[in-house]
Amino acid sequence: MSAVNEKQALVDMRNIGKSFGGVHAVDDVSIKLYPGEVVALLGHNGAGKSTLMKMLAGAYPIDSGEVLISGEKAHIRTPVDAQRCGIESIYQTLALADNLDAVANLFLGRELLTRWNTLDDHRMDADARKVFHRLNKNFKNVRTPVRRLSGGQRQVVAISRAIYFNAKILIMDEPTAALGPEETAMVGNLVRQLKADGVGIFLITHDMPDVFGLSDRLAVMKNGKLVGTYRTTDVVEDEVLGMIIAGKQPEGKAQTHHL
Amino acid sequence: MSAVNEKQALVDMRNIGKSFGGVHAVDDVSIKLYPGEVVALLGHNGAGKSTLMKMLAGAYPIDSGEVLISGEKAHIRTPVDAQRCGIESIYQTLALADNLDAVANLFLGRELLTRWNTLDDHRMDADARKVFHRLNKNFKNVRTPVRRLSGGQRQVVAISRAIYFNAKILIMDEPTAALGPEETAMVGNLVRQLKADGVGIFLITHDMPDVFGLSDRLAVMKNGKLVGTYRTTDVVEDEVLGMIIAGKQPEGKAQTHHL
Amino acid sequence: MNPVLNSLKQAAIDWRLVMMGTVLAAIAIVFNILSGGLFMSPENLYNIAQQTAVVGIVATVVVLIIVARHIDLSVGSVMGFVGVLIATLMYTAGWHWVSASLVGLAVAIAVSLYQGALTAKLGVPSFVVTLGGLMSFRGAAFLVADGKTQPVNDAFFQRLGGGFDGAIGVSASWMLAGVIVLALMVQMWAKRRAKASYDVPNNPLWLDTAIVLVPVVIVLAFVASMNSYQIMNKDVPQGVPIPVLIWGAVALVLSFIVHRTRFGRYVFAMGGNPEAAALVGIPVRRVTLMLFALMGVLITIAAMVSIARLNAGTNSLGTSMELYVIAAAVIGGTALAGGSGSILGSVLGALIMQSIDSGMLLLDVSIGVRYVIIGQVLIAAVVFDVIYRRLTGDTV
Amino acid sequence: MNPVLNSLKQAAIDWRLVMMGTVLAAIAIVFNILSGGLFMSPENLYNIAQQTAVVGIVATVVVLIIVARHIDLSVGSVMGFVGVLIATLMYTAGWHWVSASLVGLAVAIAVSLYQGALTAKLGVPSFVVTLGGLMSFRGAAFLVADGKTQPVNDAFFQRLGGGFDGAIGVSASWMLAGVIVLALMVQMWAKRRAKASYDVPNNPLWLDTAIVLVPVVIVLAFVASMNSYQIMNKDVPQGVPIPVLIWGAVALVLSFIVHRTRFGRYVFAMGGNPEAAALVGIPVRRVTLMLFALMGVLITIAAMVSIARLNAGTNSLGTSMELYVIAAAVIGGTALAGGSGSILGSVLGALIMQSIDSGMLLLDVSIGVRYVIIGQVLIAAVVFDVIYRRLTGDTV
Amino acid sequence: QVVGVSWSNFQEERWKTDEAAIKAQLAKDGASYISADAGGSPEKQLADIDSLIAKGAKALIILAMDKDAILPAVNKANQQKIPVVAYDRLIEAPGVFYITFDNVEVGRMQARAILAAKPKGNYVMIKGSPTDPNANFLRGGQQEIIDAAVKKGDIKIVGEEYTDGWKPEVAQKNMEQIITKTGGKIDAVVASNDGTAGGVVAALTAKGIKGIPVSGQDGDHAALNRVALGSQTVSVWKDARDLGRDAAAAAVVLAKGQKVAAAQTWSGGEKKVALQAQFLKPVPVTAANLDLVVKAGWIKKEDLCKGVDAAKGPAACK
Ligand SMILES: Nc1ncnc2c1ncn2[C@@H]1O[C@H](COP(=O)(O)OP(=O)(O)OP(=O)(O)O)[C@@H](O)[C@H]1O
Ligand SMILES: Nc1ncnc2c1ncn2[C@@H]1O[C@H](COP(=O)(O)OP(=O)(O)OP(=O)(O)O)[C@@H](O)[C@H]1O
Ligand SMILES: O[C@@H]1[C@@H](O)[C@H](O)OC[C@H]1O
Ligand SMILES: [Mg+2]
Ligand SMILES: [Mg+2]
Repeated sequence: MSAVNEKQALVDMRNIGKSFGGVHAVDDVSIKLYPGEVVALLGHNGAGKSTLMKMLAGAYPIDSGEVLISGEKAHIRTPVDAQRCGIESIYQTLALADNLDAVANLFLGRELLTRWNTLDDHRMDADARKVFHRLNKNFKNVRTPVRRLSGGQRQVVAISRAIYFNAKILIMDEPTAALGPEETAMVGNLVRQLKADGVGIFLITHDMPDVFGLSDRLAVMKNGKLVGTYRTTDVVEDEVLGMIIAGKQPEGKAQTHHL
Repeated sequence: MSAVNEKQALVDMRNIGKSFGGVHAVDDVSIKLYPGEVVALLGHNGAGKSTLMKMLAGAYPIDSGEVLISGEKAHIRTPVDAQRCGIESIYQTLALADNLDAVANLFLGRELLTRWNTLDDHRMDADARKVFHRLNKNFKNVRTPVRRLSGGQRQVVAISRAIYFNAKILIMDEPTAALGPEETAMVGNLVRQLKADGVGIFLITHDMPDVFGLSDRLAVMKNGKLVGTYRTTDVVEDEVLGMIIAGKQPEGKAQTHHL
Repeated sequence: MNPVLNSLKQAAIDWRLVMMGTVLAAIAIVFNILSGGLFMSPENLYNIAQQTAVVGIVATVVVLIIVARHIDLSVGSVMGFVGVLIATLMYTAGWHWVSASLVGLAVAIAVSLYQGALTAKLGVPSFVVTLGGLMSFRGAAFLVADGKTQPVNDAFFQRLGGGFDGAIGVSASWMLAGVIVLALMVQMWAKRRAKASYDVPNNPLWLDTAIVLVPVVIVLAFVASMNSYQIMNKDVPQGVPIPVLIWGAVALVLSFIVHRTRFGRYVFAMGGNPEAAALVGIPVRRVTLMLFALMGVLITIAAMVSIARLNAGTNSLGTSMELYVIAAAVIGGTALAGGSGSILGSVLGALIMQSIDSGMLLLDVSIGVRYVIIGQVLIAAVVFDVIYRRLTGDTV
Repeated sequence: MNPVLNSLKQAAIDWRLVMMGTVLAAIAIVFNILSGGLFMSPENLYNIAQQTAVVGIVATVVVLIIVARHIDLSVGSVMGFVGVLIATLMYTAGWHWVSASLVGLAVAIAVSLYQGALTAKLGVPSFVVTLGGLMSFRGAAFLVADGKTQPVNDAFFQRLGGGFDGAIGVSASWMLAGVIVLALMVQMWAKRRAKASYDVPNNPLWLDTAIVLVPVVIVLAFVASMNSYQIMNKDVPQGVPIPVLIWGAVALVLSFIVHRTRFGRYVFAMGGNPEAAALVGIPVRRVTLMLFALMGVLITIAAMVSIARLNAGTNSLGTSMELYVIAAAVIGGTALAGGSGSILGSVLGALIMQSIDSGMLLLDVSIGVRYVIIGQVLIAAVVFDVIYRRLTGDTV
Repeated sequence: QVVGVSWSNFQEERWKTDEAAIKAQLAKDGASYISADAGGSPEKQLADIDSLIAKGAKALIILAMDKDAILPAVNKANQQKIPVVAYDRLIEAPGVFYITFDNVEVGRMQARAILAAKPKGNYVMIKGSPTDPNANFLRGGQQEIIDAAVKKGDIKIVGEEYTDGWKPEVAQKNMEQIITKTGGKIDAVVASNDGTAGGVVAALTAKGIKGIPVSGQDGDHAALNRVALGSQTVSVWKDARDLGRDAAAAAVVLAKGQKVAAAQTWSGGEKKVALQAQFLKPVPVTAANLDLVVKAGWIKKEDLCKGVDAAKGPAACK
């Protein structure tokens, strides 16, 4: 990890806030992400994790605060803006159009076009097969509606988007919550691989083994506020649980806002 | 656990099978559950766990095989049949009608009636408040549509059903998959409490700590078939993962079909 | 917060309905001014009440159909079919109105069950089933009497449709009002007592009083108005018209079903989350079938009122009624996505639509403009609804 | 498994469409036998093709509307409004047909965008918006010319509607057929080459040949039939009627949009999973607005063909067309739940409906019975669809 | 010989009678009958006529839904030398044989009967469907008759409404509002057909207004019964059987390429096109001449007089 630039954060979210009606879903949260780093985002149900990440991904507009990407102020108002900044998201719901096939889903919203501006189906087909193959050798039925695919295969499609479009920043919202151990292991390997490629990853999860197995730092939210950000190796599971449940910062441990 | 009747199984599912179209979702599975026992049901995505349990809960008709409840042949074809046998289910999706309030949801399908066969709203209201209170002291807004409740509160409503109707047999399908640590702990406590009351529990989960922390026995499925059933204390995590991923029975460990 | 405001917020008052009532009142006042006092005259109120009854009756049950995530486009055609059938049995076959109506009822239920079974058992979307029904039963309405108008002459039967002798008179109307007022008070008293006995907090007394007082005043005002309407050449005032009575009874029964029976609760549960309804053991198919059967019953009632009012069964009976019925339900706050809606809302919705139509007729607005306006009122009502739900955070 | 069967299963053939085609063929054969050969006579085929065009044109885009989880009940009224408007501008205001049509187009797009904006921006369900539109624009159609029928006399414009001079003649028809056949073959060749170049497996040659051959044979047979239809007292045969040509062009363009453009893909994605569509960055609102605008364009085209065919714009133009258009889409396999449907399906659906209607006419079936049957055919088509999807495990 | 008949729609009950008469006459002439019903849609009617021609019709009888929108079909027939009989409603195209009870004349007769019964007072005009051109012809004819009285101020039109789809229940609702609007000060109602008259009478009765003149047309059985009962003044009776018979006979003659004997040349249409035409006399049926319809076998006496007090009723029911 020494090769990584210690100064320039990939993502720098500053004093971010968001309300729904009267509810402060996210309240003055600041968080950074560095290249090649995995930051685990933790918190109870409704703490605001998904909302915070959806703002970064352009799915919700930001109410207050600002986002810097690689040091530059970014105006992320739509998913397309986020994608332009190299931000990819794997939503817990996977965000797949069930009636379209795996290829169409991979490119959804960013279809490859021929020089006449029509869909370049053949190129998309060929490219997609390559990416899917990387993640799962047995994935052949790429042209049936994803509704007929197994959970694991559907996950492959969602994850492939991040790989194909060369995410610099990847958001994974509970990617393994519904997965069995085999699939979970696959996701774990992928995270390590992307990390090695210098991708920065926000990982939302409720799974402590994942937190300690995969993340470099962890950030805990409670009721929309950030409780604290720590190097994963600095804290133990009980301290983390204490932060999540009681919002109590572990005593004598320093917060860490960079790598 | 010595007080428990060792001979009479609460649930005895024999050679159960079920196909969807051409897919054998559940294939010749036999499994037992004893009073006061927690059996963890494990397996990869699509292994057939939910389908097996849905048959016990009457949500899907059984294609082949038979079910004995407390030694007697049971004809479970609808959820109502299952409820009559003392079987309650907490589905992963919670099975709540979002537009109705918590009280209505608690009694959904089994409303209390006055002597004129009309809904006895006041009694349901009063009873419901008591049950909810047992699980969560702060749960007050029992008359707003559950759509407006937090994830934890919704979970309380779903679990309350099992308590209120005095489940003898409880099916919990990934009850904590979407819960934070606090809520997860609550569910764990509840399981222990029900166990102590002699309730038999099938617990579907992907979470190894839950398996080892809560279950007495564990059963692993793969591709619709039962890999094996073991006393939890007899096996270690790696052996369990081996069964789930590779379908390989741990060497030299005896299967256990009773307490 | 102000304790008054707070109580108002706590009380289970349906603010949407209150607002719709206000809108209706506003419409009435505006038309009344524009028409120089004609609109709120007892005669015009009597007209509107009668004119709305048929659409109103059918709308009550269409609310439930929509709540259960279905739709019924065939109501107009089926009503036409059943209406002509009853009229033909009475006129051409010379049957007594009771037996004719019973046969009509049986046929209506059979038709509804046929449509319901396709929807509930086979899973064909009700939109398609009833779109087919819309065409088929319009054809059937023609076939019954070979297109011939069937006069309805039975004087007793005619009273069902209102008209000259079709109201219950002054004393019966006052008695009815008394019963309703009493029932409202007793119901509130029982509710307070029950809540208290189960330790559930009650609204403050002043608020519950107000909640009872509003309908009481409306009922009394309505009855007073109907009782002061005297038809030319008649020496006693009319009182409450029978079709309105029927409509009221229907609305009452359906409200009762919605709030106080399992069936009603199941309909809402199915609309809110069909999968959950099935999983908790609600017999979804049976409830759907029963719902369609109920539809058949109410269509028969509407058909009877309709041919009684017109003194004839014609094969055009009920043409495009589905539009007005659905519009009434939707204006009344029933969400097309299912799971929410109210019977009282449909009553208000139907009244709003008919008031606008009748009001414009009084003002001599041309037919083209009338169409344009009614269509836009429907849209405005739902825009309002969407904004209201967004503000209160209630996204359905 | 048998390699032939296997290839058939692998190939991306839409079996539902194949079956619908078979149903259409079966209907044609049955009616042909019953009518003693009249049904398949060139003249009758010419008629059916022409008669179906207007409904068919609108149905193509309604498929997309339904795929995107919307509905449009206002198509008939808007078409009536725009049709009368164009006719009035030509007849009463004396405009040239081009400028009149352009104004009609502008108005149609404005109307569609108004409805689309209410749906896309405000989130009012399209069912309600277009139900309001169904009423409002029928009123508007009346207001434009104060209810007076507006004759359309421009001989050139009239040809758009078919009729005596409204076909393109023998040689042009053959040329057209040649172009289509060539295009089909080139397309298949290009596809095979592209697949090969990207290492994607191709169907076996015999299968691809068959896939091209079927439409080729149909096109040639149709053109041959049209070219052998000679109106009495005319010394040249008709050839392909212009409205059919327009319909064909519209279907082609829309198929192209669906299969080859982002817009088409987005419409399907929105229908399949609206939340996902928004999350991946599809501009859902803009696509919805564009879809409604496209609707406006096609309604204008349909209105032009319609008034040209009638030689008049009447305020009743398009009344209840929404029913037939939606029925055509649904019979053609478009699922009301959104996310699935095909343009070619709507073409077949429209043809099936019109064939049954025309066929029954040839057999002298009375109007009442015809209505009954058409309604039930619609239901049967969807029952078939539901069962088909259940068997193939495709629950939408 | 095959004669094709295209009906506009069957909503009004009279067309059944027309059809029977046409069928009977064709059978007599050894011709065969084929038909189609457009269900009220001009678009559909064009398709219908296409089919009739395809089916081998050698002559056409057309009851047009819309006089302008029917022209393409007529032209097609003309070009194929298939004679067209414009049935009941004018189709103004060269070569058409027009046989009718003139709708404008029907309007005149309605107004005449009402005017005779009530020369002065408040009139209500209940028009037909806004989408049926005949509605305006009828209204035009009515105006011709009352125009002078209106100008003089003897007659005041206090209400005038179209009736969506000729629907009786719509006429009823409109009438109720007009009664309310005028405070019941209505002396006569000119309703454009018997269906709407039914709605009007229901509204009037319900409001306790009895004995004011109401018009109609078509000789619907229900309406004739009302005339007998005194609740309707006139139903202009276009004896559909005569019309049907003569139209069928004419069609057969024309198909043979011959001329219709009873025809006259007429060019009274809007476009002044000269047509061969045959006019039948519509008969205003009032209480005074009710026996006519019974004698003609149009309606049975028991149907006509259902519920009529024989003592006080009109002569026909004695
Ligand atoms: N679209 C929305 N409209 C209204 N309220 C919302 C919306 N999205 C989220 N909220 C509210 O914002 C708060 C934060 O929700 P969020 O989904 O971000 O929590 P979370 O930390 O991701 O929880 P979980 O672990 O359950 O996924 C909650 O109170 C939630 O109800
Ligand atoms: N209603 C259904 N129709 C068709 N196939 C189904 C249905 N329900 C389940 N299946 C199939 O049956 C198999 C078993 O599914 P099931 O949901 O029981 O798995 P599971 O073990 O619960 O998986 P998970 O851990 O993902 O919940 C899968 O192949 C699934 O696709
Ligand atoms: O006879 C009438 C006819 O002329 C008119 O066009 O439609 C209504 C009928 O009553
Ligand atoms: Mg979340
Ligand atoms: Mg499962």
